[in-house]
This record gives sequence, structure tokens and C-alpha cells, in this order.
Amino acid sequence: MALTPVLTAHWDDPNSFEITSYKKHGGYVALKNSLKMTPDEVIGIVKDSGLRGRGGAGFPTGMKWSFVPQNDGKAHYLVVNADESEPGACKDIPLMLANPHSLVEGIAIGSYAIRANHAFIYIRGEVPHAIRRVMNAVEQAYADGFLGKNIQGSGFNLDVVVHAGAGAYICGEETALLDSLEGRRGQPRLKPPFPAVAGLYASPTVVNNAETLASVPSIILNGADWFKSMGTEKSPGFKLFAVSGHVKRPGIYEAALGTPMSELLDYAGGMRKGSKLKFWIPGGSSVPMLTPDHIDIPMSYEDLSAAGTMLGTGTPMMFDHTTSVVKAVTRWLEFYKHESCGKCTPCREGTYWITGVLEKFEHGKGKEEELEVINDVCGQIAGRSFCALGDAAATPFPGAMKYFAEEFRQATKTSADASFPPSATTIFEKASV
Amino acid sequence: MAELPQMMRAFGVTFLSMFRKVTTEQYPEVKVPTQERFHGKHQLNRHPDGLEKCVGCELCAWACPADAIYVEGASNEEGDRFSPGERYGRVYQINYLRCIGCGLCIEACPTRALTMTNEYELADNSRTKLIYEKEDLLAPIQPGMVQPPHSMIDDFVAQDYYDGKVTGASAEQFAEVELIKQKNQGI
Amino acid sequence: MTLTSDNKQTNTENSITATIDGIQVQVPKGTLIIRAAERMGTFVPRFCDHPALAPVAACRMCLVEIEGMPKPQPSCAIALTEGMNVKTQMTSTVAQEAQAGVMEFLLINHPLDCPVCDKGGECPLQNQAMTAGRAESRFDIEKRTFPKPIELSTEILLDRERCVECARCTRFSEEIAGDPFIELLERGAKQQVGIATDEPFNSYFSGNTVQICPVGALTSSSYRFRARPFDLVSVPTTCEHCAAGCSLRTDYRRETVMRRLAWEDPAVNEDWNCDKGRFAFAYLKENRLTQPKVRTKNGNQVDALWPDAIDFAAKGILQAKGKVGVLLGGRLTMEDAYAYSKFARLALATNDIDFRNRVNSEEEQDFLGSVVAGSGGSVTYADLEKAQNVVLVNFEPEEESPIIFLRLRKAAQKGNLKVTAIAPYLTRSLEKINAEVVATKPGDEAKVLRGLKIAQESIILVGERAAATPGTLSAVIEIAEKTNSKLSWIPRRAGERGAVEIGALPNLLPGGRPVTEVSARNDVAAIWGVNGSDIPNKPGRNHSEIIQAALSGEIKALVIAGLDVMDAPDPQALGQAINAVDFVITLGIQENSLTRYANVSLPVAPVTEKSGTFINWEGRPRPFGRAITSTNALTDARVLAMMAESLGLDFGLQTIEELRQELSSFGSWNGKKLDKPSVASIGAANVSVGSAILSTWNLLLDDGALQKGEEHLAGTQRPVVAHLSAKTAAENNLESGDKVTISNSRGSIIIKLEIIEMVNDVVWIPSNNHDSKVKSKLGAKEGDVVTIQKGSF
Amino acid sequence: MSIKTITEEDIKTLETLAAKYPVRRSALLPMLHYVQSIQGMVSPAGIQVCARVLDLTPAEVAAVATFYTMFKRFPMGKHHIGVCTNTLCALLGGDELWKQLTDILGIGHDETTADGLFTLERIECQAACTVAPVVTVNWEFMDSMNPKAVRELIEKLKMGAPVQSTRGVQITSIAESGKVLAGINDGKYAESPLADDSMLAGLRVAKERKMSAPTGKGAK
Repeated sequence: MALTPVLTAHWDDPNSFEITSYKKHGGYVALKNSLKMTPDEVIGIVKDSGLRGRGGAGFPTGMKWSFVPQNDGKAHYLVVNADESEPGACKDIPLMLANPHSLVEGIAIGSYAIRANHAFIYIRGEVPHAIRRVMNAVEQAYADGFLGKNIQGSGFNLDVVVHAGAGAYICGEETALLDSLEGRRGQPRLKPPFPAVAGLYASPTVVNNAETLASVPSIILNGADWFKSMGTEKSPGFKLFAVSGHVKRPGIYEAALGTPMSELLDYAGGMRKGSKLKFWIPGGSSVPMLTPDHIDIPMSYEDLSAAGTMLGTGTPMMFDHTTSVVKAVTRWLEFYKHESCGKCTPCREGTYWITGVLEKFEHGKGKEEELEVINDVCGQIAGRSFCALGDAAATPFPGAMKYFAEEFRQATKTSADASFPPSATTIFEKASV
Repeated sequence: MAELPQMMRAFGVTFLSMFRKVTTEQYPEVKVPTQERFHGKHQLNRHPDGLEKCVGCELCAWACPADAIYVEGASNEEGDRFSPGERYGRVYQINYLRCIGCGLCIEACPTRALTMTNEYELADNSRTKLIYEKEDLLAPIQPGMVQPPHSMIDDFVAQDYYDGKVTGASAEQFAEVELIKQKNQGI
Repeated sequence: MTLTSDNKQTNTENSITATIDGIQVQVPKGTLIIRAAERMGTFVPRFCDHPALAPVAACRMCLVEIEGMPKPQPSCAIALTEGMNVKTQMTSTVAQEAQAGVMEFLLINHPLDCPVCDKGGECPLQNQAMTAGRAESRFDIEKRTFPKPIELSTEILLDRERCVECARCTRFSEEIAGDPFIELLERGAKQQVGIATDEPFNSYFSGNTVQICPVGALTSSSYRFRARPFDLVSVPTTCEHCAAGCSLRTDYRRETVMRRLAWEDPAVNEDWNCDKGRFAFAYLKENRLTQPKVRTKNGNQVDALWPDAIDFAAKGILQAKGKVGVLLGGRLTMEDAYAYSKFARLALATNDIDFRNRVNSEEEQDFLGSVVAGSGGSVTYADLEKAQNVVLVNFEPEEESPIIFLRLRKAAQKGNLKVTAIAPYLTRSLEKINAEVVATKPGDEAKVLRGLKIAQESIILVGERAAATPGTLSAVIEIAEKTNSKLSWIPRRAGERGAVEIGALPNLLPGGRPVTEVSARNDVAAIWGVNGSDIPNKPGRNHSEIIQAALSGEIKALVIAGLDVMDAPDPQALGQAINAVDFVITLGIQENSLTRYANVSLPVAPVTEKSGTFINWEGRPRPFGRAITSTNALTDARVLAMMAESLGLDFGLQTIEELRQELSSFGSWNGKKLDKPSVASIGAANVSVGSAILSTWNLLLDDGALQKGEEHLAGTQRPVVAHLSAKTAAENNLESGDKVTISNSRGSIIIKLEIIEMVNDVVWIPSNNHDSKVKSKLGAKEGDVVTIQKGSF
Repeated sequence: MSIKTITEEDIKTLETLAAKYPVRRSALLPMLHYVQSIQGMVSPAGIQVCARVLDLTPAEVAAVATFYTMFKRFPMGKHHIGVCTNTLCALLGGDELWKQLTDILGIGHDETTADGLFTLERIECQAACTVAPVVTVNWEFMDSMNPKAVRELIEKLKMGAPVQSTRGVQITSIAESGKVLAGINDGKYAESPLADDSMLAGLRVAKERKMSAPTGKGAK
């Protein structure tokens, strides 16, 4: 395996976010090629490539597109999920910063394929810098005739609106995102109907992750086989891996799916000096954690699934021996409590409860029998909540207990800060304090 | 005279009885205390600051097998508070013609507002007089209490009352009631 | 086991077979699991689910196990499909544990205040906590608390601690009432129901949210802490307010009505009622008359015994026999109205009887006699729900018959109903039923109707205000016939349709029989046990004519019953008429200005203290029994029977059974009906700057007599403003927010102006709110010309 | 602090935002961003205005405004300072920075300094984990912060000295970012450097180790 810069290939170009730079490196050719094909042919190529959603669930993109009913006389919509908020995930925003045109081109191709004349890019509101870049890219694409009326003389029209969220992790859930985009509270919708049948404004809608769409132009340009030549059989292609935590060089590493974590860690320069890996999470806090024993695991959908976790967003967080698992889990639960939309009982009340108890453990005041209670409560959320946020909230604790039960028992006596002094965990250079 | 010893024995019983303690009760001149847990007249208790414990929930009335209790609740308003929390018992009646002293009402009371005293003198020559009203049932104001209506102790919530955090009326409560008294006299 | 919506043969194409708890069930396609289970006797616990609301599956209480699905599924949101194998908590530990888990979650933050909670004793959370809850809580950290309660409106209170976030209330307000004034605010554990800072929950249907709240989070100010559910006696009743005919549940304790709830009636009010029907019953206690009173020679009113009062009254009217007018209100039960109808004809030998204590005309009389009386159920609620086209003429549904509004809204929400309203402007409630308004000046209705393209087989609903503008009702009949449309007349009061049916009108006898028809008179006479010639054969005087005749001395005595003087078309004239006649008998429940004028004032029973029947606008009888039995209040019919007896008549009608028996013997009238009216329209008045045509109607919540004593309800009245079009306002130099004086020779009303999009030259004001009292202050009606002027005098 | 009123001109802007969408209500979030940029908060009056423009009830707008954490119902200071205290940032130093900022500014979560200069907020994951710990100023990122840099940042902001975000624009005030979030392009997309070290980390290693994606047909 190796690093495979495709999306990131030209990020070192000082103007990589400008259309001139993008075009210089073959930008928008894929769109022109697509417009010469029928929409179904475009869907066919994406289907063949085996591209899977990069947002977390890993649903095959081509299949998703093909679910949209054709010639139903209704307006169709493409909605880009760029609400990247999962703790640990940080790949879509760098992508939109450095290479927004790949996304815009992907949108144009995707919209053409699903016969949508309206696309929306839903970007979380906390990142005005990324929003500026995407807004600019959209404007440049309009100016060059890649968006708007009669694109490149094909007769295909597409309007793209850049839409900012306003601080709600739940809007990363596709139906909640649609409600939010309709100007409502971002609470998930009852499925069915699925968005492909009745999504935005009750019309057929495809919701794709930003990275997914940005990967499409290269597939159209180079073909499905080229894409499949990277990665594994079930997880073809390249992916942005954002390695963070106690590593020497945290950052974006674009590599083929199935690249072992140990290899990615090597690219990232290994763990920081004098530290050793304690636990790691392959793709956002919503997927169960792993230990150093699992470091050689290939970063693919299927291999991680077999290991009892998930690829998720493909953004590994690496924590070293100075880290308090109790504190880490408590913070994640505080996050889920804060971000629970409140619609369903298990998630709303369960996160409130677990967080309250975990906070006692963080301060060394937990009672051992309460560990069993938290475990039960997690079980009462998992599989019973309205959407996946509840399931996600029920993940960190049982995952941590699997490997670090002793540390939780310790937390009935000693606070997290006493067991794991924060000064050791922080990454500040002495000089900067 | 074979019966003589028998007769003597019999007189012996009488004779010995002369020295036994008499069991006749000299009621009403002498009132003998009842057993500790005797089910006597009810009492509506107060919190240590004088606020009533009754919340007017009617559970006593519902529990009563003889339908002897009638309660009407009402809302505590600012400046017109009788109990901590939102609700108090505006009307509270026990009909002692009906009451069978079973004590189920006491068990039903969620705030320990209703208890039974050992008072057993519950007779009268008028039926209406045997319907006891709230003022007949309320526990008297003890030293340290002030007569409601008055506010709760500053910064306290109803839960603090139930948690037993109140030990007596505060200076503010005394002042408040005093002020109301003066105002009323002024008018 | 077969479960179908009715007893018709099951259509196998539209039904599916599945298994619930091992029992095979056959249900119509699309039946939700929770309903199917319920119909086979298994109650799956639920909070957010409500049969009238769209499923949301938010509370997760109703989770069940479905074979082949990895996770438990919400039974409230999943329809049963062919061959599905469902296991509820009865047979599945997965379902049982899932439900227990959700219950535990619901209780962690729920306060332990059941003893002081109004819902305690009838609370689904309480009940389900007993079946699915743990005995002891494992939750030992601090509960979420909120200050309690907060006022959503003067009538509705919210205790956020008790809320389980099921969103029934907010969904009801949005989906059913169309008044999204309450919403879920905040997020996650802080999520709570609330209102915007500057707009309270003043919906006419707000009370329903209290009823459907599955916990004690929503309570009403009027019932708060007044009684516990287990201490109430519940009886089914019919609402006495409007002509909708809602089924209600009246809860009373110790002979006092504590609250009223909507009683489910799928054919009429479904699960709902309006706030007036729910909360406006305090009048039952206000100024109740309990004792007959007679006026002595020295002019004082004194209490009298019943026999003396009856004798006195009988003597009084005997003196005036043939010169007695009978003025009734629109709120009598059919049985009582019938007694008046019979009493007028037999005891008073007159047809001078009219129940229309409101704007009325001869045209309307003929309309009622020819089109309404005896027409049965020409249009029903179900018809409205299925309708494609509905035309509203002088009828504002939400204000004048709110349950019709809900049905129209339900149909409009489904998207297949088009409502066209002949009205001066598009009101917010018309907007909520997606109505299209043909902006019309009062007086121009007939012209507009004739010029309108109305689809064949529409439904035309015409309100009582149509009587105010000559020619409107004639045009309505004409258009209905031309377009083959169904026509229905919507009165505002509960008793009006019944009064039409039993002939409490000068030209009608019971069953739509014209007084002028000899066979009609003979029919009636046979039942009454008299000769046909005993029944007067000439049409009598109507309300206005009776008053005129009283003023001119042609009428010497008045029998006035169930009538509020402020409702009269001209309260001033009514007052003068009462002064002018020699003898006045009033029958009513309350002491008021009328009873104080009476020579004999007789107390009668309010609806809660008698049995009776209201005929709703559909023509559907809505019988109800007596709720409160311990009072000795007499019905109007019983009092009349006593009076008739005192006059030596064989009147009958001593009991409600006897009355109903007699009423049922009338049967339908197949003879000649009254001629349909054909009155020419005179069109809207011409106005110049400084004047305008008056448009007005009664708002649902106003200062009506039956809403007295309920301050909390009054607090939710709509704002009192006048409406003008921008053009008319500009011509008169008026701006929004200005005070405008609306006046005529009689008096004036000063009111705040709000400029809206509406027909020019028309000023709209509410009929009976605060200072805007059209009848008593102006004595005017819709279509009259009034002066408009900036500011106050 | 007096709250600015919403002018007729602003309402016109709100109208143009609403007109951008096939269904006007979709513009509600952008509109609230705009209102907040004018008023420094979403006030009841702001809610009223949005409700009027979109023909909603104020309750419907309030329901949305209170759902999203970026909308504040109290007047914000000139600068909004966010400190990520989600797990990764917190452990890598966010907790320390938070403590430091509360000490320096003397305020806690969602509070504003008396001089009206700063509002402080504990924020959740900002999707910048590779540059943790992260502090935001008016939602512009200050990557890989440390206590010394935080001290300097606050001092500079207090003095009104220019501060450049590591990824975004030069700091002005919270009002500025609100307009961008409302969808109004301020054209400052190129004001910041292209990408930081973390973004280029992979590409650099690839170049160093001469790794690349397979060559495809490419753009011919």
C-alpha cells in the first residue's frame, strides 16, 4: 500500500482553491465528459467504481443515485453533506479549503446523473473560512459556465446554493440535515419515506458527503477500473485519512483504502517522542475504540467491521499512554448529550444520565456498581433510539470498558486528573506555556 | 356441712377482691391515657415554620373507605401562600359520624400532613358539629412558627421543606406576617 | 380473528394477514401495528402516538419485536404488512425490555409530584409506569428542574418538568388547528415546549392540548387544582354553544361542573372541541335564578311559590290572549322550543313566535321553511371532508362554527378541497383552509355569487348573516340549483336548527309544515288533539314585527325565553317593546336586565340540569341526558305545561319521554312546502369619503352571555381591531394603529385600526368584543353604512 | 449595550436571502445568521422580523433559533472566543486554554466581559483535530494554540491590533462572519494562506517517498 494523492495532489499549489489552478490540473474535464454521456451512463461508471460514501455509513454511491426515480416529473435535489462535526473527523473542511472545485465539479456531475437542477451545499456554520472558499468556487464555476443555465452547451441547468448550518451535530444525519435545510429544527425524520423518494421539499433527493462527491470527477476522468486498482475489493479507491492526536505529524494522509493503520501511523511520524499508543479510534468517536494490538488492521470498511468497529469517517485519533480513558469517554458523552436533538427518549434522557454518572467517575467519585448501570443504560439506548446518534452515544463506554475496565474501577477512588496529569497529556512545548 | 369449705372458698374470692385494684374508670373526671398508637382525632400538621403540610391532594379522601373526608385544593399564590409548593388544601373536612378510625388516610398521605392524635372525645349532640373543618384539624402554631399565609423561607424551594431542611420560621417570615398584621390593623 | 374498519365483507385485495403475538390477524392495508394490536386487545404503551396525528415515533415507548428486524421497532409508525410476525411486550422479552428501558428514561427526570398533579389518577405515564416501570429508580444524580408552571396563555399552563416531549400538543397545534403558536424550543435534554416571547398560545383549540397531553405538563387555569379525576363523575353531554353539536364529557363533583372535555365522536367532532365549548361553563353559576318572581301591584319583584307564579302568569297572558308575542333565543333544546311552538299556537292562539334573536328577515323565514326545515342531513361533516369544492357565503367557519373549520382544514390539508369564500377579506382562518376569497362588499353577495363560476356539485355553506343583506339567500338557492350543489345553512347557536324543525317561526309548524297549508294544520292538530281550525292559519309576526307591534300597541304581552337582550338585532328596540307592553313573562336561567323587567320571571334548567336534544347544522339530532340531577330546576317545557294546565288546556308534555314521543309522531311532511324566496338584491350601498359599509361578525370568543365568568378564557380573545383596505384608509386619512371612530346616528365605537388587504369602502369590526359592540352601540347590521373618522370625538 | 434595530434595508436583504431558495423557509438559518450579525444576538424582535418575512409564527422561528447553538439569545461581545473542549482538543491542551481564558477574561461559558469585548464559549469539535488544540475567534480558526499564543491573542484583540487567523481572514468582529454565514460573499476567500502543515503532511510524505496514485486516462 502507499499514499495515493488524488484529491490532495495539488494542495501545495499556492492557488489550489482557484479555478485556474484546478483547471490547469485537469479540472472540469470530467464534467464535460459526463455531459456527453447519458445520466445513466454516469451512474453506471460510479456504480462500477464501487465508490462508497465517505461520510461514515459507507453506502455505495452509485446505488444511492440509482434509487432516484426517473422521469417522475418532480424536481430532484442533490444535497451535499458538509456538516462535518463528528469528533475526530477533519477531512471535508480541509478539502473544501484547499480544493473546493473538486467538490463543485462532483456536484455538477452528480446532479446531472440524478437529473437534479438544484443542489445545496450544507456546510456547518462554524467554518466561515471554508464557506468563503466554496462560495468563491461556486461563483467561479458559474462564471466559467460550469454551473448555471445550459452548462457547456449541454442544455443541462444547475443552480448551486451554499448554505451554512448553525451549530448542530445532528444535522450530519441526512434527514435532520434536510429538515434543517428546509428551515426547521434539525431533527431526524421518520424513514420511510427515504430521501431518494421524498427528501428535500418532499422531492427525490440524494444526500452525499462532500468527500464522496469530490472523488467522483477523478473516477469519471480515469475510469472505474483505475479507481478499483486502489484499495480492496470491497473498499475500492483512495480516501482522505486525517490522523490526529499524539502523533508526531498530525495531518491529512490520502491513501488507498485498506492501508494498515500502522502504515498510516508511520507516515504521520509515529507517536510523539517518548510516548506509546494506548488506544485509537479509526473513524470518529461514534465507532468503538481499538488498542495497539489492532494497529496492523487494514483501514477498510470490511476489515474494521470484522474487528468490531467501523471505518466511520476514516479519521483516526491516536491517544498515548498519558491519556485518561475515563476523561476521554466522559467528554464524548458530554458531546452527545449536548448534541442530542431531544426528539427521542432514549437518546435525550440516556445521554443526560450517562454523562451525569460519568462526570462523577471523572472526579473519582463513581461507585463501582454504577459501571453496571451505565452499561445497562447504554444497552437501553443502542438500537432503540430514533437515529444513529443514540447508537453512537452508546458506543464509547462499552468500547472503553472492553479494554480499560480497570481504569474505570480506579476512577471510583482517584480522579482522572490525578491518575493522568493533564500536563503530561497536553502537547504544548514547554516554551509556549 | 360438706358445703361449708366450698362456701368459704367462694366468699374468699369476694374477700380477696376487696383488695384488688378497681378497674372502673372515673371518666370524665379522670382521663386515662390511651395506647400510644390509638387512632384518635386527626391532625393536619405544619412545617416547622408554620406552613401547612397538606397539599390538598385528596388521596386521604380517596383512601377513606367510609367517605368521611372531603378536600378541595387550591393554588398557592404569591402573597397568599399556605403550604410550600404549588397547591394547598383550601377546604378540609372530616366527618366523624362516618370516620371509622381505620387510619388508611394516614397511610395515603404523601406529605405526612395528616396524622392521628390520641384524642378520642369525639361526641356531640349536633351532626353538623361533627364535621370538622380545617381549622378544627390544623395543628396549633408552636413557638418558632408563624401563622400562614406567608412566603417560604428565602431561597428555599418546596423540596427543601420535604427534605427537612426547615427548622423554624425565619426572621423575614416573622417580619412579613407582622407587616400584614399592621396593614390590616391600619385598615 | 378478523379486524376490519366496518362489518362489510373484507376486501381481500385491500387487507393483509399478519401475526401479532402468535395470533393471526386480518387488517386493512396500511393499518399501523399499534392499532391492529389494540383492536385485538393488546394495548402497546405509547405517548407520542395519537390516532389523529401523523406518526413521529419519537417517544419510543411502543417498541415491539418484528421478526427479521435486528432492532425493536416503533409500532406506532410501521404498518402491518403481509406475513409480518410481530411480538409485543406480551410475548417478547425484547419488546418488554425495550419498553421498560424507555419508561425508566422517562421517569429519571420526571418529578414525583403526582399528588399535586392535575393529571394524577388519569395519567398515561402513571398507568404505564405501573405496568412497565421499575419499583425503584437507579437514577441518583440531580433531576432536571424548571420553574413551574409557566403561562402559555391565560388559559393554558405548562409544567416543563412533567413534559415527556411527545410533541402531541405542538403537532396538534400545527397539524389540526393550524395555530403553531407553541413549539418545541431548545435542544436535547433542555428541549421544552414554549411560545415566542411576544405571542401567547391564543388558539381557539388550545384546550385540546391539555386533553391529549399524556402527562400533567399542560393544565388549564380554570380546572387547575379544583378536583382530582377520581373524585369526578363523568357524563356524556352535548355542547350548548354553537351548531356544531360536539359530544362532550361533563365532569362534575358535588353538583358543580368542574370541567368539560371533548368526547370522541368520529361523525361529528372527532377527538376535538373548541375552547368555548370546553371552558365556557362558568355562566352556569353566575346570577342563577332559583326562585320564581312576580311583580306586585306596588311594582316590586318578590319571590313567589311556583303555583302562585304560574297562576299569575297564566292570568296575565289570558288577558292579552291573541295579542301575545313569543320571543325565543337560539339556545333552547328542540324539546323546549317545541313546547313554545305548541304553547303559542294552542294557549296563545298566535303564530307570533320567532326564535331568531338576531338579524333576520322574511326572506330568511321563507328560506328556512323551504330549504332547511325537514331537509334532514343534506350536508354532513363527512361530506365536507370528501368535498372537492366548498363555497362559503357570509360564513366565517372558525369564528362561527369551529368544528366545521377543523373539518374543512382537514380536507384542505389532504389537498383535494378548494374553498371559495364570499367575504370582505381573507381572514387568517380562511388562509388556514387554503381558501380563495372573492372580496365582496356586504350587499353585493348575490351579484358576486351570480357572477362566480361555481363547479357543479359543490357544497355551499351559508351563514346566518346572509339574512342581513336582501337577496343573498335567494341567490344562494338559485346558484345551488343551477350548479346541482348541496346547500347547507349554518346557524351560530345550538338551538336554532332544532327551532326551525319544530316550527318556532311565524310561518312554520313542526316538521317544516307551512301554517298556511290546511293539511299541515290538520296533521298537527291531530297530534295535539284539537281541531285544525284551532291553529291560527295566517303567518305570524317575526321578531322585528313583534317588537314593532308591541311598540304600536297591537301586542300587549310578551313571553320571552332563553334570550339575551344584547344578542337582539336591536337591543334598544327590544327594551322599548318590553316597556310598552302590559305583561312580560320571562323564562331563563339567569337574572338579568330582562328578568328584572318581567311581571313574572320563571327560572328554568340549564343544559346540565335537564335532558334534551340539539339539532346540529347537519340536521343531526344530538340528544343528551341530565348531568346534574339533584337540583329541582324545571325545563321550559315543564313550566309551559304547568302554565297550560293552569289555563285549562290538555297540553301534555309533562316529561321528556312524553315530549319525545309526541315529537316522533310528526313524521316527515310530504305536502307542499313554503315557496322558496325570490328577493331581488339591492346591492351594496354607495359610500363616499367619510363613510363605509359595515361588515361585522361575532368572534368565537367574545363578550357573549354564555362566556361570562371565565376570565382565563376571555384572556385568549383575539385582538379587537377594525379593518380597512389601504385605499379606503388613505382616502380617509387613516393609518394602521390609528384610533378610528365608527359611528351612526345611534352611537359610536372607537377602535384601533389595522390596514389589511380587503375590499374597498368596507370597514370590518368584531360584533361583540370589549368596546366594539355593534348591536348595542350602533344598532347596526352587516351592510349598513357607517361614518368613519380618525381619532375620537 | 443597546441592540441595533433591524432597518428596512435589512429586511430587503432578508427578502433576497429568502428568494434564493425554491421554498422560502429554507432561508431561515441564513436569515437568523444575518439578524445576529446586525444585532449581535437573535432578539425577540429579530425573530418577529424573520417570522414576518417568511409568513411563519414567531414560535416557529423561535423553535429553530433556539435549536442551534450558534444563535445566541443574549447580546454577544465584539469578539466571540470559542475553545474546543471536546475530547481530543481538551486532552491535547484545550482544557488548559479554557482555564486560562476564563482566568484572563474573568468570565465563563456563554458570558460576556463587562467591556463588551469578548464572549466566551466552550465549543464542541470543530473538525480541526489535526491542528488541536483549537481556539476560534469569531469562528475564524486559531490552530495549534498554546497558552502563550492565547495570551498574545487576547492582548492584541484588546489593543485592536491586527490578528490573522491561521486559516481564515484578519479578525474584525463577530458581525463579519455572520454575513458570510448568511450567504453573503465578502470576497475574502484568499486572505489567508492556502493550507497549513497538517493539510500538506500527507502530500509531503508522498513526494518525499515518491508515492503517487496510479496514472489513469486523465484529462486529455
